[in-house]
Order: sequence, then structure tokens, then C-alpha cells
Amino acid sequence: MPKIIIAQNKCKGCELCILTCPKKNIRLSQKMNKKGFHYIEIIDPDKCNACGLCFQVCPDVAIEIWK
Amino acid sequence: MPKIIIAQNKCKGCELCILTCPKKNIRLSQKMNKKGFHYIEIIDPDKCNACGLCFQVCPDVAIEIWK
Amino acid sequence: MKKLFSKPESLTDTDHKYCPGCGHGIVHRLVAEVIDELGIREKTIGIAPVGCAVFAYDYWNFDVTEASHGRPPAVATGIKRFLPDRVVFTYQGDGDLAAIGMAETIHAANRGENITVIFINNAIYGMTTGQMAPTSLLGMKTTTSPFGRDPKLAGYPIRVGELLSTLEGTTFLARCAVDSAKHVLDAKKAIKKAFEVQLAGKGYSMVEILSQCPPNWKKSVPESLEYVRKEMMSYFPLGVIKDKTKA
Amino acid sequence: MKKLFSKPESLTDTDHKYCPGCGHGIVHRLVAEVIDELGIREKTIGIAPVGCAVFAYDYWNFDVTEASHGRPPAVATGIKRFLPDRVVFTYQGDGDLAAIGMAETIHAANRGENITVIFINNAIYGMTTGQMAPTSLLGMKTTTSPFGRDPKLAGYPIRVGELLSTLEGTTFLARCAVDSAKHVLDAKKAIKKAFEVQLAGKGYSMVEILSQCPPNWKKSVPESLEYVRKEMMSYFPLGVIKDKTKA
Amino acid sequence: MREELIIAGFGGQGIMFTGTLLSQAAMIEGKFVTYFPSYGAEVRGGTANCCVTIDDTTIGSPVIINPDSLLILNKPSLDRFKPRLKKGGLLVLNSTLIEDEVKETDAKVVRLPATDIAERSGQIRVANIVALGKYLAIRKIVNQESVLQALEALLTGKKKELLGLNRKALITGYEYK
Amino acid sequence: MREELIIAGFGGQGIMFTGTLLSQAAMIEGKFVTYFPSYGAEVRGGTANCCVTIDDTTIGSPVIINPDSLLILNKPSLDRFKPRLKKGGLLVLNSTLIEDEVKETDAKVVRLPATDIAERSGQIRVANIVALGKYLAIRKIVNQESVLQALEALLTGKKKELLGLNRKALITGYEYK
Amino acid sequence: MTTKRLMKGNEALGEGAIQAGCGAYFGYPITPQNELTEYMSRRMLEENRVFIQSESELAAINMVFGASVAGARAMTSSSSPGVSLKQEGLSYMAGCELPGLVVNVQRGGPGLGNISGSQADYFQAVKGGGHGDYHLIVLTPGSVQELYEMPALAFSLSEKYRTPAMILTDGILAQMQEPMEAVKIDTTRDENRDWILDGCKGRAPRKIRSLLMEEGALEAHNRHLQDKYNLIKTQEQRYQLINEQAEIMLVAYGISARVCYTAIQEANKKGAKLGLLRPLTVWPFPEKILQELALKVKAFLVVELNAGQMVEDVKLAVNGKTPVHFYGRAGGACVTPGEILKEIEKI
Amino acid sequence: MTTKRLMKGNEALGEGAIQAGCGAYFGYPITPQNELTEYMSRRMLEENRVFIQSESELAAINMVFGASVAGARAMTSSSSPGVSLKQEGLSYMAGCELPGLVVNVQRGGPGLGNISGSQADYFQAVKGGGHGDYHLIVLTPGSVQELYEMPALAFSLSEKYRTPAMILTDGILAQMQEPMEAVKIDTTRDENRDWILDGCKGRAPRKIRSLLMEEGALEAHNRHLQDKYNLIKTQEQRYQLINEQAEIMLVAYGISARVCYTAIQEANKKGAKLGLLRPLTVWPFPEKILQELALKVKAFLVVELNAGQMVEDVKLAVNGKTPVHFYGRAGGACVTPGEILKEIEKI
Ligand SMILES: Cc1ncc(C[n+]2csc(CCOP(=O)(O)OP(=O)(O)O)c2C)c(N)n1
Ligand SMILES: Cc1ncc(C[n+]2csc(CCOP(=O)(O)OP(=O)(O)O)c2C)c(N)n1
Ligand code: SF4
Ligand code: SF4
Ligand code: SF4
Ligand code: SF4
Ligand code: SF4
Ligand code: SF4
Ligand SMILES: [Mg+2]
Ligand SMILES: [Mg+2]
Repeated sequence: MPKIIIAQNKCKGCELCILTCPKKNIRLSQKMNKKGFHYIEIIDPDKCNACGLCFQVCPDVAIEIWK
Repeated sequence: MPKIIIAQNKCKGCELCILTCPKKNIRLSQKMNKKGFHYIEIIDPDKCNACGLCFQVCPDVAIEIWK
Repeated sequence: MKKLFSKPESLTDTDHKYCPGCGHGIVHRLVAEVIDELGIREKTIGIAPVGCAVFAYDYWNFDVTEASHGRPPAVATGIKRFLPDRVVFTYQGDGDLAAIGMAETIHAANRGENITVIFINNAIYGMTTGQMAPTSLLGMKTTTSPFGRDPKLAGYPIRVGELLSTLEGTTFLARCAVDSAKHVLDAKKAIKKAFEVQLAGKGYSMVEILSQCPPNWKKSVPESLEYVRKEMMSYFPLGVIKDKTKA
Repeated sequence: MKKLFSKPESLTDTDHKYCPGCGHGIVHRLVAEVIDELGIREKTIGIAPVGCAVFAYDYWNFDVTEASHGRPPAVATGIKRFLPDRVVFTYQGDGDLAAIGMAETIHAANRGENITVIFINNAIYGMTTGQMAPTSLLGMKTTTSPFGRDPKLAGYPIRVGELLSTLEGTTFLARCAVDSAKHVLDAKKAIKKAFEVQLAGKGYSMVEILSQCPPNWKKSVPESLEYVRKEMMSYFPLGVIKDKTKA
Repeated sequence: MREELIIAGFGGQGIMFTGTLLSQAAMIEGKFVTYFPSYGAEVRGGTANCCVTIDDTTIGSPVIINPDSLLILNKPSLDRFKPRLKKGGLLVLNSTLIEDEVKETDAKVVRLPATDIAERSGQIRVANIVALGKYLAIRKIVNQESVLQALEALLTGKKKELLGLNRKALITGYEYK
Repeated sequence: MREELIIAGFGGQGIMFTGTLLSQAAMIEGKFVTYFPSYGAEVRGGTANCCVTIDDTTIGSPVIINPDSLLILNKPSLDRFKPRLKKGGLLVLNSTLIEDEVKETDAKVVRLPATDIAERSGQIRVANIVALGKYLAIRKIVNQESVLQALEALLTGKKKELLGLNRKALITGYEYK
Repeated sequence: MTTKRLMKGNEALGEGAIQAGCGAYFGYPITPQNELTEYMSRRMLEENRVFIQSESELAAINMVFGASVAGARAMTSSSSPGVSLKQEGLSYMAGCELPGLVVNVQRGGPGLGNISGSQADYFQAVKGGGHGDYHLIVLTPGSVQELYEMPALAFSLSEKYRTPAMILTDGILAQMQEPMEAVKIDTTRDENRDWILDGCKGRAPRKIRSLLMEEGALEAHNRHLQDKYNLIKTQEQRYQLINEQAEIMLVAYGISARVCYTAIQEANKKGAKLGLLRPLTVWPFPEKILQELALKVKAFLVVELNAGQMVEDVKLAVNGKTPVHFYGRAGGACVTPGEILKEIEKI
Repeated sequence: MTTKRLMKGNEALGEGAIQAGCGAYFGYPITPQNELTEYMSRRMLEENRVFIQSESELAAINMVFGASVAGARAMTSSSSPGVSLKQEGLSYMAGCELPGLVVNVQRGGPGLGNISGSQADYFQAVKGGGHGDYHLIVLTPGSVQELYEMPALAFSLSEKYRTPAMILTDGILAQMQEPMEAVKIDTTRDENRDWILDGCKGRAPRKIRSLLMEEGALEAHNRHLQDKYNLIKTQEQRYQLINEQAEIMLVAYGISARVCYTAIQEANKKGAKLGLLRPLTVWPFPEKILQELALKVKAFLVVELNAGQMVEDVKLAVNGKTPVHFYGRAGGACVTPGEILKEIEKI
């Protein structure tokens, strides 16, 4: 199971990763980070295939993927 | 017979007209004008066909042609 | 476990000041990745523009200098000529590169300066909050074309790549986008190629990247991506515009 | 008897300060003839460059203004936009138009300003006595390329017409020469066409004219003509480069 | 009497609009007023703030160093501006986004869950107006009526439809206890 | 003793070379010297002139207002510079191209058909050197030998072949009566 | 109800220029003057006048040159770095004796600096940042109302004397909003503009030029320019004087004058005698009134948002007769009334 | 035989720069400095250094910026209109604290003016023609010999203080020829250039910037710059003083100082006491010596080839203690010794 680390305070909630994830496995959190943005969360870690597409499109390098 | 009027003090002796005249009918004078240039003269007024090519190439508008 | 995807070494950990969804951040990372992959971080000198990317020196983990608005090609020329064995690139917006800096752009290209130009075409002046750029599409409403860009008054969007392609001095010119993961990966390839051209001493390379600017386009992020795909790409076709290394 | 060939009304009687054989004088006359023939002398405003033609206002018998080096297109834009029913043209050398003024040239062209540009390409900086121009041919020895123009150091001669032809805003672009009576007559036709394009409100027109500069080329007048014909014309082919009025 | 107010919060929280609105209201009442926004590059995803000075006589500098009052909608702004508040000044803060305890020493602190109230009233975006209402209820620097008039003056064209929402938010803030 | 000389003629008559040559000669003799050319756009097909100042002590301005001497090779230059000549100054002029009578009042006038002499000696272009020779024969400001040395210093490379011609011209001028 | 409008400085300036008959505007975006360019992009088209977002500040000033040659009331605006790029153009306009208006909304420098308000381009504006001996007429508004009214004055002085004018303001005044009365602007123009180029119909051709190669011609032209500048110096020194009888006289223009005003209000409360000389023109500099004041006051304190520039002009006017002190903050920082009062105490 | 060479001012300056280790030259043709660009086009290539004829003066100054960032002794040269175009770049270099050398061979202005020598860009050079509070170190050679020697001084001061330097000369000095001794030039450079960008091998990455947006950052930077400028003011005022005991002291630099020198020679013959203070730096301006002289001399006469610019700096230094007179001719005309002597009589 890949591990996705989200830097919550870097995320700006732009949704680029959400629009990109082939597994539709990312959503915005209800919570705000210290910059005032709703950051993302992985819906189901098990569903992630570590394709890295979310990483590719993230302008804020808020996503790190391990496997 | 066409009449060619040469503005001697405008001519800079560049020879463009000389190189152009289809009748080879222009040459430099031995005399200098007030700017220090040898100006042109028509060799044989009768030979001129008033084609105006000398006028066309003269950068100093030193030639005027009447007929 | 192994890190599959993470911040390249050539990026610092500093948070970007860009708006949510802005393409600048993506391209910053791509440039950093390419520099890492080519192993040239310690001999690279970047030139940040005046534009939203003005703080690029805070984000890149190698030597970076400022340049006055529009003059990165001249600054790059000064650096590269004095230090020909370093890698020198400029990073410029459409206002910087194609408006105020047009003369410097053309002449650096024409001299075939052995530099790389990363050109962010977001069809707008981002930093100054939304004025018309030389690349703004016809009809586009901006804060200085409130009735839409009218070619009779404001001319036509300039296709920079095509313009530069007529110059003998240019070696590699390409146009990419960062609206999708696929295009991001394509963009990275083009950027890598551009740097390779420089490393091989083959002369001037430029990669133009169509980039979204949601707030100044007055669009949501998804709408912005649509705009890039539908409107921008049809006027600014993606692909390699010129590649002299293939000749 | 009838005057067949004589000074057009749009030329003053002032002696030119140009060197013997210089092309500027010929082109001055052509412009004046065209203006006479079109009957627009009283509504024409010319813009003299900084270059050997800096005194053009003394030679033309209509309104003429100075412009700072390279900026005639901007000055022309200011005049034409405010007085759209006047005829406005710039007269510029290669240093003026293609070096320092490149940005203004490109952008006036891209805006499709309804002006006419007469561009004297003599491949040299005449007025400042013989430095390399953006259009100097490769290998050409000038006072600033004493070992001959080397593309690695100084880039390539720029084909301005071809560069501008990629811009949507340009309507009519042509290249001519004044090395012979025939070419002089061709040049006049192109100049006339360019002014007609403006009179019809069809936008930007530019006529590039290859012109001899014997003293700075360190050549006699006949040698200069040969150089225009053999060297310049093969790099800068004569003819109409773009004509949107035909489309 | 001069009132110097700084309004601050996240970009997007309508900080600038709040300041303009108050200034417009002051002008309607024939008062002297200056409005000065923070502007520029720092806005990108950052905070926004503006200065409003209202007086019965000519105003010099529009820049406020030590405000009489603060209207603070988020945490970073609290940290930034609190130290500048005049002794005995008024601090109105949006308790929804600011959990900090703020000591009452030297300042009158009014906590108000502006974002919550706004969300409940239907539009999270009018938290600013709610807060403004509360502020004005305490510092009666202009009349409610003038602010309502100001709203009409500012919300024209397409924005006219937001009038009701803003009116309601203002009054809710005014009346919040 | 200071000597201020203006040399003038048509562009192409070697005016600048004459000035440099004289300056070089003065330098060879360890004298103080300044040379100042007219330059620029007016040259196109016009006249050329230069100022040479030679002194035994530091020289201030290289610009000459009222020359001690004039070396004039054509008519327009005579008209331009004659009025500036100091009282009792020396005027050497090229009588081939200047037909004017010049009155001797206030100046010593030396007429010399420099162009004719040069043409006869084989090269019309060295009229300048002929005239210089004559000037130096009168105003012995530097030695002939120094000028010959200066010629060698200036005519190098391709121009070396012109040495003999110039030497001869100089001496012809010197000796012309 | 009030007849006033709440207006932003930048926009008031734009509207003021339009009311003054500005026929052509050319500008390039730069903070903190963007709203001016943006305002013009809409309003000039509405008024059927010329607006161009130029490719650069260089192009803009040369378009102004062109429109001015053609007879327009022409203007451009920018902020510090952009105004540096206009220096060659300004020198040409001065040399060619062309009217025109350049607005500098000053920001922090040098270099890219920051976008806060500043007054660090004073020297550039009044000593001539371009080459050659020339002067601009430089006006310094102090409120949104004056930002609205001064373009008309700038255009009319500029046309009267045929020399470019500048409105020298800053990011604070340009960004602030204040109630403003849209008073009627006088737009009468000098009818005798017998130098403009609009085609030589019915008259001899004209030329506009600054190149004067004939011997003595440029010197004569410079003498003419200097005569004109001297005339302007005697005719057009403008200022506002507050508390004429004060012992200590502040000297400040624009935004720093506003801060001084607050300082005076506070000093007044305490009974201190503090006055303010506010130049409305910094070229010509109001030296006559300063010379008079120098005989009356104990000291001057010049307040600027820079490291000390106008203080030199004050010293030159006072010529050692009275002590001249300086207080300023550079780099986009703004002085405060409290700081000024503290400086006063030190005197 | 002499070891001197007859050299043209422009070429002496070029050779001096090369001897001083100039690593990169960028220039654009303009009269009367063309021979300098031309000289460099040959000699820099011979020395295997960087020469580019740039597309414009704007490009040139920004290339200098780049080469300086990369560690070169970099320079550009131009004449008045071209130097106006460099003002933004100079402000950036000052803001980024980059060394570098700009040569201004002044000609007559304003506008296109003419190509005669002039000193009308004094204000631009010393007050900062660009935006923001900055200064250039401005050196004023007075002979071909000094034109040869001053580039080394300019480079070294510029590097020592990390601020751009200017050599302010004119068309007469640059065009004249004089015997010159090719003395050995000291090329030692400050080794500790720990700010240049040459790739971050073995060290942390560096950045060069003038944008300082964080609150107070630009103000702090300006304070640092002003401290530096004050240090330069105390350390680097340079001048030459002739006839220290004179009653009337001429003040002039460059070509006008040479004319003054002739005037002094003539005055001496007649036994008149005339002295000359010749600033070798006009920024920092030699105000200390002026303050001292102000207590001794009867009057100053400032002589300039302009309508009166440096005279303000003299007045500021003298501060009313001694009368300061001015004589100058503008528009490319040159003053004469006779005119100066006549002015002296009027005093
Ligand atoms: C000489 C000068 N002119 C104008 C500006 C203001 N300015 C800053 S960024 C910018 C344009 C930014 O647009 P672009 O280059 O497209 O970059 P983006 O912000 O869109 O990435 C302008 C006009 C400046 N700083 N300097
Ligand atoms: C800003 C500025 N830079 C440089 C110059 C000097 N200058 C005058 S004319 C010229 C170039 C002339 O060449 P070109 O435009 O080709 O015209 P030509 O003389 O060959 O007809 C230059 C560089 C100037 N006057 N102003
Ligand atoms: S790695 Fe791929 S599957 Fe996993 S979250 Fe990212 S985009 Fe979705
Ligand atoms: S792409 Fe990055 S910044 Fe955008 S929502 Fe996803 S993680 Fe956040
Ligand atoms: S008109 Fe024709 S034939 Fe006559 S001289 Fe001229 S070129 Fe010769
Ligand atoms: S072309 Fe004209 S200038 Fe040349 S030689 Fe003939 S007449 Fe004279
Ligand atoms: S304004 Fe546009 S370009 Fe600038 S940071 Fe925001 S999205 Fe990016
Ligand atoms: S230098 Fe060349 S372009 Fe200039 S006048 Fe002479 S020939 Fe013509
Ligand atoms: Mg952009
Ligand atoms: Mg040319």
C-alpha cells in the first residue's frame, strides 16, 4: 500500500489533484489550514495506485508518495 | 532634342548616372564644384534619348530633363 | 519503503506565494527536476523575472538572480558569456518576455546565445493583477481591455515560438502546457531537451508553457483548465516548433 | 518644352548631406514622388529617424518630426491614433528599426497600426561611421566586427520582413533595392502600394530597401552596387514578402 | 472625534469592501474620511488589510500606525495588528477563526463568531459585514442608516442581488449580543 | 612658447592625418601637445578641421579659439577660420583651390599651390603634407627630422608604401619658395 | 446629501485628466498606479479618445511624444522603475518643446524595491533624470481632490510653456480613497498652437526637432530654454502655507505633507507653534517664500519619504540663513506624526 | 626617445579598462564615444574577453548587470541619450549592490542635441537619474592620461563598496589626442567576493535581488545603503588643488577644468591670484575641502559646460559662507579662458 504524505499547510485546495486522480480518491477536507485553505485528504489509502499523477499536477509540491 | 539641366553644385560625382546611362553619354567634368566634387557633364546632348534613367538613380536630384 | 514522488533537491522547502492552481508552481518543480536529473544544480544560474515568479529565487535551491522587467535575456547573456561552462536559464512571463522585453528576447535568440528560456504564457499580467498581455486572446476581457481585446485597438496575440523560429540563431523551440498530468510530463521532456541543447553547446532553446491564471482570468480552476485546452491551445498549438538538432 | 523628370514638390531644394552614391537620397525622392502622385502632401506627417537620415525633415516638403533612436513606430502610433485621417510614415535605418527599436517595430506591426514604414537596410550604422548592424552580413568587416561578423559572437543578419510576416497585424511587406534604375522603379511601386494600403485603412505596411553605403563599406560606388547585387540580394531576396490585400 | 480603524483578515474575506463601505457611510454623513488599502504582491493567498480614518475635520495621513479600533477576521492578522492597538482601544474579533484567548488588559475585546453567524445566515462570505455591524453597535461612529445607504451605493448592477444578504448580515451583527 | 594651429580643408584632403602627424612629431621631441579633431555628422561631403596645440608646458584646453596659425586647404575653410586668426598670425593657404586675394593686414599670408605641387609630384592626395612642410619651414615649431620619424611611426603595415611619397612631399613643401 | 464621491487617488487623477481634455493616454501596468491605466482603458474608449496599453514605458513616452506632436493633450503614467525608462523620452520632449503629462506614482527603490509609497524620485523629477539642461514642471498633489484637479493645471502650464509636466505623487495617495467633489474643470486651451504637425494644408511644412548641429544653434536653443525656465521660475512657484507665524516651519509635499498636517494638529493641541510650507510645485521650487520665511523662522524641518533630497533645494533657497533640518524614512516606509514631533523637540 | 604614445581619449579609456582587468564590455554605438566601442571590439577579442555590441543601451546595462553578477569586471559606455536609457538598470545595480563601470562621454542636449562635448549630465550622474535613493561613484578624468588610469580606480572603488561607478567625461576629452604614458595598472581585486553567482558548488545557493517586500526590509536595506554612502563620502572625496592661496577659486572638472587651467596660466602672467579646485570625484563631492576653502577665499567661480549644475553642490558645501558665482555655456559650446577671466573681473 503506497503512502501519501500531504503537507497540509502547503496545500491551497486548488483541486488540481482531485481533478486528476484516476481513482477519484482525493477530496477537500472540511478543515482549514493556517493559510485559510481547505486542504486535501485521501479518501481511501487502499485505493491509491501510486501513479503519482496528483504529484505531477500539484503546483505546491504538497504531495509526497512512498511505496 | 531633350534638355538636361545639371545642378552642378548638387552633384557629388558619385557616377551612378554614368554607370546607368544606356547611351554612355555622361562623364565627370575636370572641374570641381564648391563642395569639392567633380560634377558630371553630358558628353553629347544629341545622343540623349530622355529615358530619365540617370534621373532615377541620382541620389541628389541633380538632374532635370526637359523635352 | 521508497520515495516515489517528492520535492526535488533543486527546490527549496519555501511555500510558494502563488494563487491556488497557478501553473508557475508546477513549472518550477519541472525545472528543478530536470536540473536534478541532469546533475547540474551546482553549476546552474537562474534568472527570475519581474512578474508573479519574481520570488523564484526563494523557491529554487541554486544560484538565482533578479533581472529588471523584460531584461532577463540580456542578464543571461552577460552571465553566460562570462561563464560559458555554467548552465544559464531565464524564467519569464508573457509580459516580461513578449512586451517590454521583446527586443532583448529577439536579439538573444538571434545571437544564438547558448541559454535556455522558460516562457510562462498565461495570457495575462498576473503580478500586476490582470492586465492584457501580448498573448491575451482576442475578445479576452482583462482589466485593461474591459470590452474584450479588440485587434483594431490592441493587435493580435503573439505566437512567440513561431516568431522566433524565423531567426537563424534559434535551435530548439517548443510549446507545452500544464493543464493535465500528461501535458505536465510532456512539458518536462521539452524542458529537459532544452537544457540538453544548452549543455551540448548548441545554442538558444526556448520552451513556452501555456499556464492557467484562475484569479485574473476570473475563472475557477476547472474553468481555467478548460480555457487552456479549448481557447489557448487552438490559437497556440502545442508541440515542437523548431528543432535544429534534428537537421 | 515639357519637364519630363524633375524634383517632386514633396522634396525641398535643400542639398542632401549624404555621401556620394548613398541610397538615402534616392529613396527620399521616391517617397516624395509617391506622395505627390497620391496627392497627400498636405496631410502627410513623416517621422525622421536617428541615423544618417536624421535631417530628412530638411529634405521633405511636408510636416516631419524627429523621433528618438529606435522609437519612430511609437511616435507614429501616437500621431496616427490621434489623427487617423492623416497619412503617417516612418523612415528608419537598420540600426534604428531592427536593433534598438526592435520592440517598437514588432509591436506597432503586431497592433496592425495603419502606418507605413520605409526601412533602409544598408547593413551598417551609417551615421555613427560604420559599426555592425543587425543586418550586416556574416563575415562583414565593420568597425565593431574588425575580424568579420562571426555568428557565434554576433548572431545572424536579421531578415526583418520575414520576421514581421509571422505577425497577424502586418498587411503589406516588400523588399526592394536602389542599385539600378530598374530596381529604383520597382521600389517606387512598392512604396506606392504601401501608402495605398494605409490610405485604404488596411493596416501596417513596410518596404525594406537594400541601400548602398560606400564609405562605410569601404568600397567604391560601383563595388557597392556589386555588393548589393551579389551579397545582399542573395541573403535578402527582393520581392513582396506578404500581401494580405491579395487574400 | 477621530476614529482610526484597521480591518484585517484573509484575502477573500471582503476586507476591502468592508472598509470602503464604512468610508462611504461616513462620507454620506458629511464626515471627513480616508480609506487606505494594503495592496500588491503580498495578496497572493495572503492576508489583506485596510485603514479607515473618520473625523470631523481634515485628515492628514491615511496610514494608521496606532489604531483606535481593530476589526480582525483571522488569526495571522490578530498577531500582526494587536500590538499596534492604542491603549484602551477596541478589538472586535472573529472568534470562529480565532481561538486565542486575548487578554482584556489595555483593550476592550469583543469576540464574535462572525463566520459562524454568517454561515448560518446563509452566506459565509458576509462574515465581514456581520463583524462590521457589531463594531458599529459599539463604536457609533456612523449610523446604521448611513451604512445601509452606502450598501445601496456600492452594490449596483449585477451585485444588486447581494443587497438583502448584506443588509441582513449588518443588522445581525448590530444586534448580536 | 605655445603654438596653436588649426588645419582645415575638404574631407578627404588628409586634414586629420596632417594634425596627427604634427602632434606625433611634437611628442617625439618631448613637447606637450594636444590634438583635437572636428568630428561627426557634418563630415558627410563637408569640410574637416582639427586643432593642434604645442607647448613646453602643460596645455589646458585643446580647443583653439584664436589660432596663432592656420593651414587652410580649401575656400570654405578660409571663410570660416580666417576671422579667428590672431593678430599677426600666420596663414598658409593652398592657392590651387583658393583664388581669393587675402589682405596681409594683421596676418602673414603665405600662398602655396599645394595641390598643384602635389599633383606634379605624383599624388594629389599629399597636398596636405606639402602644405605642412611649408608651414614648418616658416614656423619652426618641430624639426623636419621629427616629422620624418613621425611619418614612420604612423605609416605602418599596408601604408608603409606611402612613406616615400609623403617624405618627398614634406621636403618639397619645406623647400618651396 | 453630499455631492461628493468616494474616489481612489489613481482614478481621481484619471478622471481629472479626462475632464481636462486628455486626448490620448498611453501606459504600461505597474503597481501602485495600475488603477489609473485600468481606469483610462475604460473611460477613454467611452469618451472616444485614444487609449493604448503600450508594449513598454519607453514606447508609452514616445507615443506621448507623437500624440503631442499631433496636437493632443497626451499623457502617460507609471511608477518609479517605469519612469526611469522614460528619461530619454522626457529629455527629447523638453528639447523639442512638446507639452505632455507624465505621472509618477512613486514606490520604494532603488531597483525593484517594493510597492509602498515613497518620495525617492524627487531628484529625478526636479533635477532632470535625463540628459541635458532641461526642467519639467513638477506638480505635487496632496489629496484625492488635488489629484483630480491637478491634471488640468499640468496640461495648461505644460502647453503654455511648451514643456512636459509631471505629477509627482506616491503609492499612498494613489491608493487611498477620499470624498472628492467633481468640480468643473476648465479646459480652455491656448489656441495658438502654431507648431503642431497635422499636415501642411494651407501653410508651410513644419518640423519638430531637437538636433541642432549648426554652430551655435544648440547653444542658442539652450539659452532660449533657460530664459523660458527662468520665466516659469518667476511666474509659477506655488505652495500652501499653514501657520505662517510658526517658529518652526515644516517643509513637505504630497503624502509627507499630510503626515506633517497631523503632526501640526497634535502640536497645536499642546500649544506648540508649528507651521507647514507645502510646495505645490517642486519645480519651479517655491524659493521666494522660503527666502522670506528664512528671515522669520527659527528653523526648518524638511520631511520626506526618502533619505534626503528636497532638503537640498530648501538649503539652496535658505542659503545658510536659518538651520535646515531633515527627517525622512527611505525604502517605502512612511514617517509618522509622532516621529516628526520628536524631531521637532530635538531642534 | 619618449615612452609615451599619442592616444585618443576614447582609446586610452578602453586600454585602461583592459589593463584594469575588464572582463566584459557591452556597448552600443553613439557619437562621440564610438572609438571606445570600436577599440573594445578589437582588443577584447584579442585578449580573449567578452565583447558584445548589444542591441541597445538598455540591453548593454543589463548585460553588465549579468556579467557583474557572474563576477566579471564589467563595463559599458555611451553618450548622453544612451546613458538616459541606462537609468533603470543603474538603479537596479545600486539596489542589488553590484559593481560595474558606466562611461558617459557627454554631448550637447537635451534630446538629440548635438555631438559636441558637454557637461550637462552632471545632475543625472550625481543626483541619481534613476529612481530611488542611490548614488554612483562618479569619477571625472581631466586628461588622456587620466582617462587611461581612472578605469582601474573606478573598478576598484566600485568593487570595494559594491556599487556601480561612472566615469563622467565629454566629447572633447574623448576625441582629443595627447601623449600618454602606459603606466602599469594595479589590478588586484578584493578576493572576498562572496556574493557572486557562479554556481553553488560547495556552498549554499545565493541570490541577487533588490525586491524587498517584507515589512521593514527595504527600509533596512536603504539604511545599509545610506551607511555605505556615508562611508564613501568620508573616505573617497578626491580632488586636485592648484594655487591654494588664491583669492578667487575656480571650481571645475574635466574639460572645463582644463580651460580654467589655461585661464590661470594667463592670469598668472598678469599677476592675478587665481586658483582651481578640480574635483576628481563629483560623487562623493569634495565638500570638506570646499568648506575649508570657504573660510579662506573671497569667492568661488564654478565653471561648467552647462546651464549651472555642479554650482548647486558647491553652494551646498559652502552654505552661504562665501559668494559662489557661476559661469557656463550650454548646448555643446565650450567656455574659453578669456571668458573666464572676464567673469573674474566682474566679481
Ligand atoms: C519597468 C517595469 N515596468 C512594469 C513593472 C510592473 N510589472 C511587474 S510584473 C509585470 C507583468 C507581469 O506579467 P508577466 O510577465 O506576464 O508575468 P506573470 O505575472 O503573468 O507571471 C509588470 C508590468 C515593473 N516592475 N517594471
Ligand atoms: C539612444 C541612442 N543610441 C545611439 C545613438 C547613436 N546613433 C545615431 S544613428 C545610429 C545608428 C544609425 O544606423 P542606422 O539606423 O542603420 O541608420 P543609417 O545611418 O545606417 O542610415 C546610432 C547608433 C543615439 N543617437 N541615440
Ligand atoms: S497517486 Fe494516483 S491514484 Fe494515488 S492519489 Fe495520486 S493520483 Fe490518485
Ligand atoms: S494539487 Fe496540491 S495544492 Fe492543489 S489541492 Fe492538490 S495537494 Fe492541494
Ligand atoms: S536621359 Fe537617359 S540617355 Fe539621357 S543622359 Fe540620362 S540616362 Fe543617358
Ligand atoms: S548620380 Fe547625381 S550626384 Fe551622382 S554623379 Fe550623377 S548627377 Fe552627380
Ligand atoms: S496571479 Fe495568476 S500567475 Fe500570478 S500567482 Fe496567481 S494564478 Fe499564478
Ligand atoms: S554614411 Fe552611408 S548611409 Fe550615411 S550618408 Fe554616407 S553613404 Fe549614406
Ligand atoms: Mg503573464
Ligand atoms: Mg543602417
